Formats: sequence, C-alpha cells, structure tokens
Amino acid sequence: MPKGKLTFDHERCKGCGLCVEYCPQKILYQDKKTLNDSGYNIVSVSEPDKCIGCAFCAMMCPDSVIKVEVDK
Amino acid sequence: MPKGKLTFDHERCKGCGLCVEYCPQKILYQDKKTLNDSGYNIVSVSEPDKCIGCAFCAMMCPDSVIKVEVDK
Amino acid sequence: MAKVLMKGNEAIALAAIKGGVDAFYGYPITPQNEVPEYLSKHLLANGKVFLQAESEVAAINMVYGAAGAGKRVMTSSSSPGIALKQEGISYIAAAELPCVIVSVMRGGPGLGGIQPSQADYYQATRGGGNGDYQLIVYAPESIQETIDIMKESFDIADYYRNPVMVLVDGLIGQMMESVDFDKPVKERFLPEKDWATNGTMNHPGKRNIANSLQIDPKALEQHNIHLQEKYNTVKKNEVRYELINFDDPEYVIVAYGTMARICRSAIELLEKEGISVGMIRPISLFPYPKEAFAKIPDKAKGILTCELSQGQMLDDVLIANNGKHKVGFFGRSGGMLPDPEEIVEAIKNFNERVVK
Amino acid sequence: MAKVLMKGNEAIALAAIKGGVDAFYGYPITPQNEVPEYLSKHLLANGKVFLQAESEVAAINMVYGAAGAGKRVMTSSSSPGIALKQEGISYIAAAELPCVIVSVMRGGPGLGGIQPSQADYYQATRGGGNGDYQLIVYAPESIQETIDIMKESFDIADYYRNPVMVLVDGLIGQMMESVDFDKPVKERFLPEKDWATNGTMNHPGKRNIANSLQIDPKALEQHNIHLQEKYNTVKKNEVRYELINFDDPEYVIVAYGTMARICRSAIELLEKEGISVGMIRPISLFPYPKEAFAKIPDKAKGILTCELSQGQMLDDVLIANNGKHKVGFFGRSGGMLPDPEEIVEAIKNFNERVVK
Amino acid sequence: MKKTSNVKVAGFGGQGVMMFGQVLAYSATKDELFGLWFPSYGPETRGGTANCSVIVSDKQINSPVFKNADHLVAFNLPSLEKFRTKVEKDGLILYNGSLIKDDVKEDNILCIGVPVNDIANDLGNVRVANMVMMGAYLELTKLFSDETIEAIIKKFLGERKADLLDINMKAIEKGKAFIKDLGVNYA
Amino acid sequence: MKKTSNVKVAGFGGQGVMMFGQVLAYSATKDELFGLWFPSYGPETRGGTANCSVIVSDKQINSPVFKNADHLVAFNLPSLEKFRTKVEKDGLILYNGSLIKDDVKEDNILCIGVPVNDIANDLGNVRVANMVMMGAYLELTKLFSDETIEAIIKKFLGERKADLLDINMKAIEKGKAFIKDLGVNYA
Amino acid sequence: MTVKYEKTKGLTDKPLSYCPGCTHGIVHKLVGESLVELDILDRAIAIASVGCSVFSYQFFNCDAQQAPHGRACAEATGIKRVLPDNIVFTYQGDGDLASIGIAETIHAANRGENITVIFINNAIYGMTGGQMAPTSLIGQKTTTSQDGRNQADHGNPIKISEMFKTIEGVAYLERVAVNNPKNVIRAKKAIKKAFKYQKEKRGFTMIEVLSSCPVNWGMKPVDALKWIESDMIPNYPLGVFKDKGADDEKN
Amino acid sequence: MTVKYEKTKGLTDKPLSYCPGCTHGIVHKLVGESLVELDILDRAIAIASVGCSVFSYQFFNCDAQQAPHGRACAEATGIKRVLPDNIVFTYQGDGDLASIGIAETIHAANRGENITVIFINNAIYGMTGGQMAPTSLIGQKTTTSQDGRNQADHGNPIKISEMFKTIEGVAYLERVAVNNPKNVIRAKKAIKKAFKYQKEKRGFTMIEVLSSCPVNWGMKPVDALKWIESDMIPNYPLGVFKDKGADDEKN
Ligand SMILES: Cc1ncc(C[n+]2csc(CCOP(=O)(O)OP(=O)(O)O)c2C)c(N)n1
Ligand SMILES: Cc1ncc(C[n+]2csc(CCOP(=O)(O)OP(=O)(O)O)c2C)c(N)n1
Ligand code: SF4
Ligand code: SF4
Ligand code: SF4
Ligand code: SF4
Ligand code: SF4
Ligand code: SF4
Ligand SMILES: [Mg+2]
Ligand SMILES: [Mg+2]
Repeated sequence: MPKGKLTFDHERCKGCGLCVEYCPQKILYQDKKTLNDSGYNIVSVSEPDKCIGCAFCAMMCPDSVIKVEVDK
Repeated sequence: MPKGKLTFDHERCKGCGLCVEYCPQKILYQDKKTLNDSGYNIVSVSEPDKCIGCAFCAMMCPDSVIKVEVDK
Repeated sequence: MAKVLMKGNEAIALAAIKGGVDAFYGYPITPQNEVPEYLSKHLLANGKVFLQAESEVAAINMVYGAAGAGKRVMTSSSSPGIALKQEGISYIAAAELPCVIVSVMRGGPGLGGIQPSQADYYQATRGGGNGDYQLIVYAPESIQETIDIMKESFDIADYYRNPVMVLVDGLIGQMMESVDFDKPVKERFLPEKDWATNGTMNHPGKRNIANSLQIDPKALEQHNIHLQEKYNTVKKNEVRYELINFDDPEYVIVAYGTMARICRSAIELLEKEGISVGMIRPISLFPYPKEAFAKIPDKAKGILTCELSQGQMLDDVLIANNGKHKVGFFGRSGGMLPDPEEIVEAIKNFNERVVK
Repeated sequence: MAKVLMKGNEAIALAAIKGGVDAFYGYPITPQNEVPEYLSKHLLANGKVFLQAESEVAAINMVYGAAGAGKRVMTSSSSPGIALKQEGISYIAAAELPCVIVSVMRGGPGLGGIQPSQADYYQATRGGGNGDYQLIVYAPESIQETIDIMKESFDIADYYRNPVMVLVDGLIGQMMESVDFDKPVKERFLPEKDWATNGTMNHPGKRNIANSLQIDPKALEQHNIHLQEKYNTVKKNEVRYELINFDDPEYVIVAYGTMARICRSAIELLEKEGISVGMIRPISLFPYPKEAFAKIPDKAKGILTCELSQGQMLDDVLIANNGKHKVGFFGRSGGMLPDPEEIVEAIKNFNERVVK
Repeated sequence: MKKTSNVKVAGFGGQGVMMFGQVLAYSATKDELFGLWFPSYGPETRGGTANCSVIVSDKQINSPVFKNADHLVAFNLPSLEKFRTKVEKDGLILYNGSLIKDDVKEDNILCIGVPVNDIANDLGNVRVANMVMMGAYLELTKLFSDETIEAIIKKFLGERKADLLDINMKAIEKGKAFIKDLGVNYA
Repeated sequence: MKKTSNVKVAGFGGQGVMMFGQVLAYSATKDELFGLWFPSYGPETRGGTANCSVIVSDKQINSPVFKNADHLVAFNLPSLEKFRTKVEKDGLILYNGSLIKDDVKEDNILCIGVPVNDIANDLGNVRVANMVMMGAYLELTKLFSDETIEAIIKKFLGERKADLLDINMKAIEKGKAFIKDLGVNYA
Repeated sequence: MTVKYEKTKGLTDKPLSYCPGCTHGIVHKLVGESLVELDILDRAIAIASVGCSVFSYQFFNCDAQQAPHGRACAEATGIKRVLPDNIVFTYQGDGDLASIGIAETIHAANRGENITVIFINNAIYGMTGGQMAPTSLIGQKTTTSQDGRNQADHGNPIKISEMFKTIEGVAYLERVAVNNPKNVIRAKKAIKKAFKYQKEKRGFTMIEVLSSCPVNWGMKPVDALKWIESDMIPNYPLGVFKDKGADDEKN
Repeated sequence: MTVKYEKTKGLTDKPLSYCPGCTHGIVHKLVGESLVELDILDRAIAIASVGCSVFSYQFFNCDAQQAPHGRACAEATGIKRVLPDNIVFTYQGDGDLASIGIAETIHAANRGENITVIFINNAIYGMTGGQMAPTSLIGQKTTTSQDGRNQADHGNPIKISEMFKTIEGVAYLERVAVNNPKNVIRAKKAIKKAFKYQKEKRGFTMIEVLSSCPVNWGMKPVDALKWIESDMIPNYPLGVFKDKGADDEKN
C-alpha cells in the first residue's frame, strides 16, 4: 500500500468538511481551535501514517487546499 | 355512389389549382377566360354529373371557395 | 393597521396585493428578488396567479397576455432585466394594455453591479423599445410613497390603458422603513374592460383583439396620433411633484428618489449655514413636471440636478429650464451613494458644476 | 469603380465588406433583409463568417463574442429587433468592445408596420439598455453617405472601442440610388487589439478578459467615469453635421436622414417663394452637433424640427437651443412620408407648430 | 429632356412594375445621370397593388418623395384611380389599355392607353407587357437610348434568362411603334 | 435620547450583523418612532464583511445615508478599521473585545470593547454574541425598553425557534451587566 | 341535398391574406372547424404570431391577441393562467416557434400549460421573403443559404416533435401534413384531438403541420405539395409522438 | 515522493468565491485539469455566465468572456466561428442554461457548434438567493416555491440531457455528479472527453453536472452531497446520453 503525505494551503480552506467525510481512512478532522484569516476552522490529519495517498480528500476539496504526495 | 353539387364563391378564388389537382374525378378546370376582381382565373366543373361529392376539392381549397352538397 | 417596519421590495409586493393585482409574472434578479418571493407565497395562497417565467422576455409577454385578457397584472425586474423587456413593453403600450412594471435600478451598464443606482432614467422615460410610446413613470422617494403609488398604479394603468412603471433605486428596494398601508387611494371612475380578450361568450357579437400591428401606414399614423393625444391627457392630469423649501431659494436642486432624500438633509445642513436651497422633487418622471420650473424665482442663482447616474434626468431639466437659469449637475454612479455633505459641497461649488 | 445603382441595404452590406467586416450575425426582419441576404452570399464565399442567429438576442451576443475575440463584427436589424438587443448592446458598450450595429427603422410602436420611420431616435441615442452608456450614432441621408459611413464605422468602433450604430430609416434601406464605393476613408491610427480574448498563446503571460461586471461600486463608478471621459472625447472629435443654406436664414430646419432630403427640396421651393430657410442636418446623432445651433443668427424667427416620428430628436434640439429661439415641430409617423410641399406649409405656419 | 423626371409606376404585383421602375433607374446610372428608385408595397407583399417611384435627374437628387409625378405609368385600373390626380401639369399618364377600357382624360395631361397585354400576348408572352409599356414610355419621353436600355435589360435577365432578351427588345419596339403609329409627341 | 441616532453595524457575515440592525429598526417602529435600516453587502453575498446602517428618529427620516455614524457597532477588526474614522464627535464605538484584542481609542468618542463571543460561549451558544452586544448597546444608549426588545426578538425567532428566546434575553442581560460592571455612562 | 362541406363558421368572412395555394389556409380551416365542432369557439382565444399568419387574428372567428415574434406561448401562458376555463391556442410558424421562440415554447410545454400549439413547419421564413428557417432542409436554397443549406455553415434542420416528445408536460404531440386529402383528414383529427385534450385539461398539446410555401420555395402550389411528400416527410416523419391519453382514447 | 494531486495550473491562484463546500469548486478543478492535460489551456477561451459562477473568468487560467444571463452559448458561437482553432467553452448554471438560455443552448447544439458546455445543475438559483430553478425537484422548497414545487403551479423539473440527446448536432453528452470521489472521477473523464472531442472538431459537447448548493438548500455541505445521491440522481439519472465517437473511442 502506498503511503501518502498531505500538505495544506490552510488559508484557502473554508472548513466545509468534505475532505473529512470522504477520506476512506477517516484520518482527517477539523481543528476547532485553529482559525485561518477568513475565520474558518482548518483541517488536520490525526494519524498521518494511515494515509494511503488515495487523494480522495484533495479531489473532493472544492478549494484546492490539499496537495497529496505518494511514495510508491 | 352519392352525387355531389358544387357551389363556388368565385371572388375568394386565387386560382391555385389545388382543387383541380386533387379531384379524383378530374372534373375541375381553371377557366382561363374568366377572371375575378382580383385577377385570378376561376375554377369550373367540366362534367358536373361525374362529381361523387367527396369534397376533396373543398378540403384542399385553402380559401374556402367551394361548397359541396351531396344527395344520398 | 398600525405602522409596520417593512423592506421596500416586500412593501411593493404587499401594496400590489392591496392594489388588486391578479397575476404576477417575473424572473429573479437582484435587487428586487423579495418582490416575487413575497408574491409567490401570498398570491398562490389566495388563488391568484404567480408564475416565475423562464426569462424576462417571457415574463413581459405573459403580462401582455394577462393584461389583454383584462386582468390586473404586473412584473418586476432590475436594469438588464428591464432592457430585455423593452420589445414587450413597446407592444403593450402600442396595444394599449394596462399593466404595472416595477423597476428596481442597480448599477450599470452591462452586468454592472447590484448596488443602488438611478442610471435607468432613460430606460424608463425614453423607451428603448421601438416607436413613439410612453410609460407613465413614478419615482417615489420612500417606502411609504412607494406603497401609496403602487396601490394606485393599477387604477392609473387601467384608466389610461397604458403601462405604469414604478421606478425605484435599489436602496428603496432593499431598505426597511416604518410604513402604513392604510392610506386611501384616490378614486377614479374605471370603465368596464369591454375590450378584454376573454372569449366572445363574455361579449357576444363582437370579437376582441389585442394587437399592435397596423400594416397600413395611414392607420398606423392615426394610431400614433391617438397615442400622443392620450399622452397629452396624461401630461395634463397626472403630473406629480413636490416643492421643498421654495420660499426664496438661492439655488434649486432637482432630484428624485433616494437622491431627493439625501438632498433634503443637505438642504437642512445648508440652511444652517445660511444658504437657502429649494428643491423640485419630480414624483412623476413621465409626465415630467415642467411647470414646476416656472416657479423658480428669476433671481435664483442656478439649478443643480442631482442623480445617481452620469446625468440622464439632466435632459429633462435642461428642456424644462429652457435656458432660463444656469444648470449644474452632480452625480454618483455604480452604486455609490453620496452623503448629504457632498451635496452641500456641490451647491457651494455650483459654478464648477454648470453644464449649461 | 464607376457609379452603380444599388439598393440601400445591399450597399450597406457591400460597404461593410469594404470596411473589412470579418463576421456578421443577425436575424431576418423587414426592412433590412437584403443586408444579411447579401452578406450570406458574399461573406461565406470569401471565407468570412455569416451566421443567421436564432434571434436578435442571440445575434447581439454572438457579436459580443466575436468583438471580444478581436474581430470586426456587425449585426443589423430593425425596430423591435433592436429593442431585443438592448441588453446585449449595454454589455458590449460596458465591456468596451467595438462593433457596428445597423438599425433600419420602421414604423412603431410594437409590431407597428414595415414602412420607413425615424421613431427609434430615442432607442439609438438614449439606450434602453441599462446604465450610463452611449453608442456612437450616425444617421446618413443618402445611400452614398451610408456607404461612406459604413466603411468608416469599423475604424471608429475600433478606435474608441465602442459600438457604432448606423441608423437609417427604411426608405434608405429599400431605395436604390447611383453610388460610388471608392471614396477614400479617413485614416486613423488603430492600435493593436492586444486586449482580444483569442487565447493566451497570442499574448503569453497575460489573460485577456471581456467583462462588464464590477461588483465593487467604487470600481464600477470609476469605470463609469472612464466611459464618460471617452464619450467626451467622442463629443470633441466626432461631431458631424451639415449646414445648408445658412447665409441668412429666416427659419432653420433641423432634420436628418430621409427627412433632411425632403427638407432640402422644401428649402428650394421656399427659396422660390422668397422665404430663406436654412437647415442643420445632424449626421452624428451622438455626439449631437450642439455647436451648430450657435451659428443660427439671432434674428432667425425659429427652428423647425422635422422628423418621421412624434418628436424625439426634438429633445436634443431643445437642449441645444437652450431657449434662444422658438422651436417648432413637424412630424409624420407610422410610415407616412411627407412631400416637400408639406414642409413648405409647416414653415409658413411656423407659429402653430411652436412647442417652446 | 426636362432636368428631373419624377415617375410613378403602379399596377398589380406580378405585372413587372418594380422592374419597369428599376430599368429606368439603372439606365440613369448607366448614362451617368442620377437615378433613384423606391418601392411602396401594399399591406401584404403578395397580391394587392404595388407601386414604385423613380427619379431620373442630371443633378443630385434631394427629396426622394414627390407630391405629384411628372409621369404616371399605370398597369391597372385601381392604380390609375389612385394616382391620376397626382400628376403634374404638362405631365404624362401612360396606362394599360388592355385592362382599362374607358378613355382617360385629365386636363393639361397627356393621357395615352397602350394595350400592352394584347401586344405582349401577340408576341407570345404576356409577361413582357411591361416592356411594351417601356417602349411606349421611351418613345414619348426620349429618356434613354436603345443601347442603354438593351444593356440594362440584358443585365436584368442575366445568363439564366438570356434567351428572353430578344422578346423583351421586341416588346420595346412594339411599344415604340404603337406610339409612333399614334403620331403623338411629348418630350 | 438624542433626537436621531445614526448607527453603523458591521462584521463578518454570519455574526448576526443584519439582525442586530433590524432589531433596532423594528423596535423603533414598535415604539412609534421612525426606523430605517439598510444593508450594504460586500462584493459577494457569501463570506466577506457585511454592514448595515440604521436610523432611529422621532421625526421623519430624510437621508438614509449619513456621513458619520453616531454609534458604530463593530463585530470584527476589519469592520472596526473600515468605519472607526466615520464616527461623530461624542459618538460611541462598541466593538467585539473577543476578536479585537488591542484597546481602541478615538478622540471624543467613547470606545468600549465587549467580549461578546466569550460571553456568548459561556452562555453555551456563540450565535447569541450579537445579542450580548445588543445588551451592551442598550445599556449605553437607553434607546429601547426591555419589553420592546423582547417583543421584537420574539417576533424574529418565530414559532420555530421560540425556545431560543430565553438564551437571547439572557445574552442581552449579560451585555447590560457587562456595561453596568464597567460603570460607564453614555446616554 | 345535404351540405357536405362549406366554409366553417370558425373563420371570419375576411379573405385570407395568404398567397395562392398556400396551405396556411387549409390549416386555418381545420382549426376553425375543430373549434366549432367541439363547441368552444366562444371561449377560444387565438394567439397570432409573427410570420405570414400574423393576420390570423383577423381570420379566426374568436377573440385573439397578436404576440411579439416567438412569444406566443408566453402570451398564451399569461392568458391561460388567469382564464383557465377558456381555450387558448397559438398559431406559429417555424421561424416563430423553432427559432426565436423555442425557449417560450419549451417552457410552456415543460410546465404543462394547458394550451394548444399549432405549429406550421414550412421550412422557410415566409413573411420576410424566404430566409432559411431552422427547419429548412439540407440542400434547400433560401435567400440566406443561397447555395443550399449545409450543416457546417448553417447547422442541422431542427426536429421539434422529436425533441418535444421528451418533455414531461406534453400531453399530445403529433406531426401531420396537409399535402393531400388523406393527410388533411389526419391533420384535422389531430388538431381536433389536441383541442379536445385542452378542453379536458390534460396539459400541453402541439400539432406540427408540414405546410407549403409555394412562393418562397419557388414552386407552383401543386408542386409544393408534392415536395412536401418527396422531401419534407422523409426528413420529418409523420405520426403521433406522444399521447398521454392514448389509453382512455381508444374508441 | 511523487505528487499525486495538487492545485491545477488550469486555475488561477485567486481564492474561489463560492460558499464553503459548494461543488462549483470541484467542477472548476476538473475543467482546469482537463485543459492542462490536453494541453489546450493557452488556446482556451472560457465563457462565464451569470450565476454564482459569474466570477469564473477570474478562476479559469485562460482568456475569458463574461456573458449576459443565458447567452453564453451565443457568445461562444460568436467566438468559435471567428476563431475555429481555439477551444471555447461555457460554464453555466441551470438558471442560466435551462431557463433563460435554453434557446441559445439548443441552437448552438443544433448547429453542432464545436464548443463545450459545462452545465451545473444544482436545482436552484444560487446567486440570487435560492429561487426555484427549472430543474428544482418536485417538492423542493425554494424562495419562490415556498410550499415545495408542485407541477400545477410551477411545472415539471426539466430534463436537459434527455432533451438534448435528440439533437443532431450533439457529439457528446453525459450527465455526471460530483458528490463523491467515484463520481468525481467519472465526471473528470467526461469533461476531459468533451474537450478532447472539441479538439478533434467533432461538434457540440455538453456535460451536465449534478452539483450542490449547500447554502440555498439549507444543508451542511456533506448533507448536500448526500441529497444529490438520494434525491437528485433518482430524478436525473447519470450516464452517457450521446456519444457520436463511441466507436473509435473504445480504448
Ligand atoms: C423581433 C422580431 N424579429 C424579426 C421579425 C421579422 N419577422 C417577421 S416574420 C418572420 C419569420 C416568420 O417565419 P415563420 O415563423 O416561419 O412564419 P411563415 O411566414 O413562414 O409562416 C420574421 C423573422 C419581427 N417581426 N420581430
Ligand atoms: C437578464 C438577467 N436576468 C436575471 C439576472 C439575475 N440572476 C443572476 S444569477 C441568476 C440565476 C443563477 O442561477 P443559476 O444559473 O442556476 O446559477 P447558480 O447561481 O445556481 O450557480 C439570475 C436570475 C441577471 N443578472 N440578468
Ligand atoms: S489521501 Fe486518502 S487516505 Fe490520505 S488523507 Fe486524503 S483521503 Fe485520507
Ligand atoms: S474540503 Fe478543502 S475547504 Fe473543505 S474543509 Fe477540507 S480542506 Fe477545507
Ligand atoms: S366533390 Fe370530389 S368529385 Fe366532386 S368536384 Fe370535388 S373533388 Fe371532384
Ligand atoms: S383550390 Fe380554391 S382557391 Fe385554389 S383554384 Fe381551387 S377554388 Fe380556387
Ligand atoms: S409567403 Fe409562403 S407561407 Fe407566406 S403566405 Fe405566401 S406561400 Fe404562404
Ligand atoms: S449560493 Fe449555492 S451555488 Fe452559489 S456558491 Fe453558494 S453554495 Fe454554491
Ligand atoms: Mg415558416
Ligand atoms: Mg443553479
């Protein structure tokens, strides 16, 4: 299984939660404590090791926040 | 076979010849000698006895020139 | 009914219902959306007709149909939407059918913006549809006045068999004010609509036709002359305006709608500074209150036309003034609203603003 | 090329080709049908674009597209058809795209008739689309002048990045005259269309956008001010008019297009009767030749505005005159054409015709 | 010729009224005069009467509209009735004698009926009746030479109908002959 | 009260800015004063900042537009920055102390930060922050009575959200209390 | 002697304005006859469109409105919504309905407006002198397709009935022709059925009629009818495209 | 490490103006990616329509025009006819395309204009605040159908792809959804194929995308995507409606 690495462009994030919902590994979460300049809660990875690099999160993100790199 | 009798409202006639064409008995003709007020050649029946009263002539006349009565 | 706080667009809708509207046909566009939204709820619930048309073009032609059928009918839209209705409006005016058109102006040209503007004065008073026709155009300055005019507009349309346009800037549509819906409307004798195309069963022996085609130029000219005579009657009977602070004004402002209200405040400020400024506030834009200009004292130093546009009513001011006084212009556009202080400045620097 | 006899509409089409038109988009309507018919044949045969659109609305937006893409493009239509184009025209003017719009006026309002008229003066000069925008409008009086203006109109449109309207009455469209296509066109320096939306491959590192949306009211106001400045330049540079018999006129006629030609004959007849009448013939309707009115001798008894309408250019005459002289009006409408004798009568009874 | 000729041509649609007028205007252009033609259709394009106005002049033409015509060419009775009162003093009324049986009289106006349908029928094609009229008209007004007219008609017929040139020119001849036979003089 | 109060309310979309303004205008109407409210949205309806203007007056309101506000209620920093220079002498600036950490000072203007988000959070619903602000605003300006405000808020909530009345009123109380605790006086 | 055929009372006595042999006249008669036979003439409101039939308000013997080019269905909607018990129909050409008016027609159909549309497809703009219509055939010469219509320059002939049969709100839709007595009889049946459906408030009904334009096709009237048979019908096949009431109509 | 997914160069860096979770953004990305992958970005011209995507001229990283409401296909036609070698596409909402712009869209399709239409069906007028769209579902509450859409008052939801598949000039037509990764992948394939067909000059291509409007549907973004699945797809079935090149595309 490939491993994925995520990079977030947090300032573009609108906190919609689509990435969180469609991550098959359920490893994304909205960080209720951290707001970006537009006042949205940003997204973080809870267990980076579990990421399979499927990029579903990035694909579903309407705002091009997430970059996915894979190691295979 | 029913017998038909035609009455023409000649002034409405535009001499288009549709009635002549679609009479199954081929008994209508355009009277090249008689013009109505609008300058069109009017239509006449050559052999009234042959009329079967089908009213195809009247049906095809765009200008409601022809009245068909039948005797049956 | 006590006073209520109401948004302009909703007040327009409710006033239309009070004015007896039978049917509304329109298409969404900012900043007038609350008009159809309110009506969609309240007309359908009361067995009346509300239909969101597929476009402004369709909407105005639905209005044509229902107006021809003898019903009280309206549409509403905003700047580009009114542009699309121009052909239909010309037809309705030509066929002499009554209807009410609400135009809530936003910034232009083109798609422009959605903030308040008065840059559709030409569109309202000079057509854009083809031929010599006129709408009866009212431009209220407050929600209260909008309500009063809306309620009356159906009667006026019916009386003259002519479309009436209620022209407001987006601010009047979007703001909320304390208003009263109970002011009585002037009574008019309205003849039966014996011309309505509602089936010959309703008028045996006579076919009713709603039509604007006159292929014979003689007949068409006759029809045009008839229309002009009607418009002349309208000019005689339906002029509305308000004169403000007209005792002995040094300058006279001409402004309508929201701009007039801003100018009211400016006049108060100027008064404090010892500058007496009067105002002609046209309420009817067609017919235009030319006669008001005759009341401007000879010694007045000038007339300042104030508009939320680059200068459109200015034409009518120049025509009405006819060279008697100096005419200046102050305008903001694209959705920018001046504050009263800007008008004060403009009056003080009147000479820089003179156009003629 | 020697003189040829040609129908106005066909001459418009050929002149457009000589003016370098790349594409035509239009929709049939009487009395301008020979324009698209001629172009359908000659543009397609030469690898240029001709497309009969599904409607006037579609046609004007096709024009928008091709104009934005940097091509020389035109449409033509008549009264109700122009009404339908008003939204698109406002967009094109707002986006500052060049194009040529031919309007061949027929009798209105509504469906009206198909005979010649000048009742779309407002439509041409006061928009009907939304917002503060202006077309550059030319109103030639003969087929020759129409040809000369058509040929030049594409340059003018490109130069100002503004739509140019060539406004003729149906008679000019339908009649035939002996004309010459070889008159040279004034040379203008036309900058590259580096704003054209033709793919970034043609202008790397820069995206070109054709747009009329300015959601920020400040920006929209700025854009409006920019447009006004442009229109002021147009006013300074592009006014065209002809003064006829202006030595010492007792009366002055103001007329354009076919009406001006009828008045020319009337002036000859009046001359014979010892009445000296001059004429201001506006060729550009926007910019309107206000300065010509300054040349009217103080002692002239009055100005007679003659139109094939119920009085539309009259507004501009009143504004230009600004109260200096008495202004009268003579109009025919719905497709009725006066003969020169009627104008003679009107001058003789000027006082009955005074409007201001 | 008179410096400017204002001509009214009128008849039923289909009688070649428009072509008659256009031939005059084309001829004017060919002869480096000024020519102006304009149509006035009845309420419908089809049927009804059609008429056109033509102006031929040696100077720039001002008003395309004239109150009275110098010459009226009427191909049927309704047209004659409509326009006969709108002809100038010393003018000319040419009318279709085949369809208008009664003699036409107007003060100070030369009125001539030409049985153009009959003559054209004799030629074998009723559609050239308008060119019979053209012959008569030219014989009276002397506006254009035979060469000019022939060139124009040739152009009108184009390649597709080039074979009709002969009969058209013959029709013109017959029209001229008719006037010569009458022995009237106008121009 | 001053005869006419011109109020500017501004913040992020979603902070209840429009409702804040409308509550004032409705209250004015209820108290048989004149009320006027108008919105000014940012370029997009969604996101961005939103602000509205409110005028409460005991006489007919003329210009809906005012140059300077008597009272500015700013729910976030961008709004404060945008409008702080457009407040009248002797005016009032009420700002959201939860989001605006630095002290605000303007000459001749009473500037008070209220930590409305924190107070609302304490109440268990950050969405009533605007009503905390309302409490503070009313305590300072004394524009409307508690009964008036309660009636209006009730209407706003409607039946569907009637259960929220309590927390809204509590928020108002807290806002008032906050001002009382500060011991400032304005009206 | 009994009268087998005479001028219908559904039409006025005014002579029709159409060219000799133009089948607009035949369709007018079928409409008039249907209105009379269904006894709905006195509650009928005709919408004349812009095209050669622009004067049809003078011919249909009932109340009428004349609509801007292409907007007949919007106007009909406006009327029908306020007068639901009247019979409202439009009479539109192919330029009017299929070109400029396609939006209004589709949306009236889609809303299921209870109106009847008589759609005259004569593959040409008749009134304006023979320009290409959206329904003109490939190869057809018109004044704006002088070398014959071709797909690349002018696009395809549009198949209105084929398209409209996909629209939910359509209750009855048939394409007929009036080029010979047999087809005229079928056309009459279709038109009458459409009005019957309207009377029964079943929804949107439309009859597409293949009709002739001898003048702009440059043909004699009789030849024009033959061209309908030889060229139009193969491209525009006749038949019922939709019949919501087919089940309870099987008598 | 290799990059599996990153912001496409087909879009500019400007933050999108859409509401949180609005799938307009997803479709933008698919368009941008397709243009880049097919190497046609530098000859692409986008037509932004009037709707929430009115600002899309700021987002697509190519030349662009902003069209009047509903007229994007006319504008695209105007451009494409004079610049046949450029890639021209429109991006239109359901109000824009299916309501006011249906005529322009049908006729562009019927002429077989070689353009690509990205049609965002979100069953609502987003930008103007949630009025009924022609595609709103029966029962759907909107600001102009406050008790839920019903056929009698408001007409039927219009099925655009079903209608357009009857049109000759259409080369490729598919309905997709962007409500989950699987569907997004399918949507991407469809959009890319449409542009590929345009590159190959095959004719008119259109992709109808079922998209969300969380704000005006009154739902959380995730719930909105579920509603697409549960309510929209059953009414608007996904799939290829027309594929003229299916035969030589079988790889
Ligand atoms: C807005 C507008 N555009 C164009 C016209 C000109 N026009 C009149 S009839 C017509 C076409 C009619 O063709 P069709 O609908 O096919 O009817 P037909 O004459 O063939 O019966 C057109 C384009 C018009 N009157 N109004
Ligand atoms: C001529 C015209 N009519 C109406 C409008 C107002 N308007 C702006 S966007 C819109 C609807 C957009 O809905 P849709 O196309 O579905 O796009 P969405 O916002 O849902 O993405 C309307 C009606 C306008 N700008 N111009
Ligand atoms: S790449 Fe796949 S597994 Fe990794 S966070 Fe994104 S959705 Fe989850
Ligand atoms: S999908 Fe994108 S915008 Fe939405 S929460 Fe995730 S990263 Fe943020
Ligand atoms: S009724 Fe029949 S047989 Fe008699 S004339 Fe007419 S078509 Fe011929
Ligand atoms: S069909 Fe009618 S109009 Fe035609 S020739 Fe026969 S009777 Fe005359
Ligand atoms: S032009 Fe054609 S469609 Fe029109 S009336 Fe004549 S033949 Fe009929
Ligand atoms: S209003 Fe709807 S469609 Fe528009 S951006 Fe917001 S969520 Fe998207
Ligand atoms: Mg047709
Ligand atoms: Mg939408």
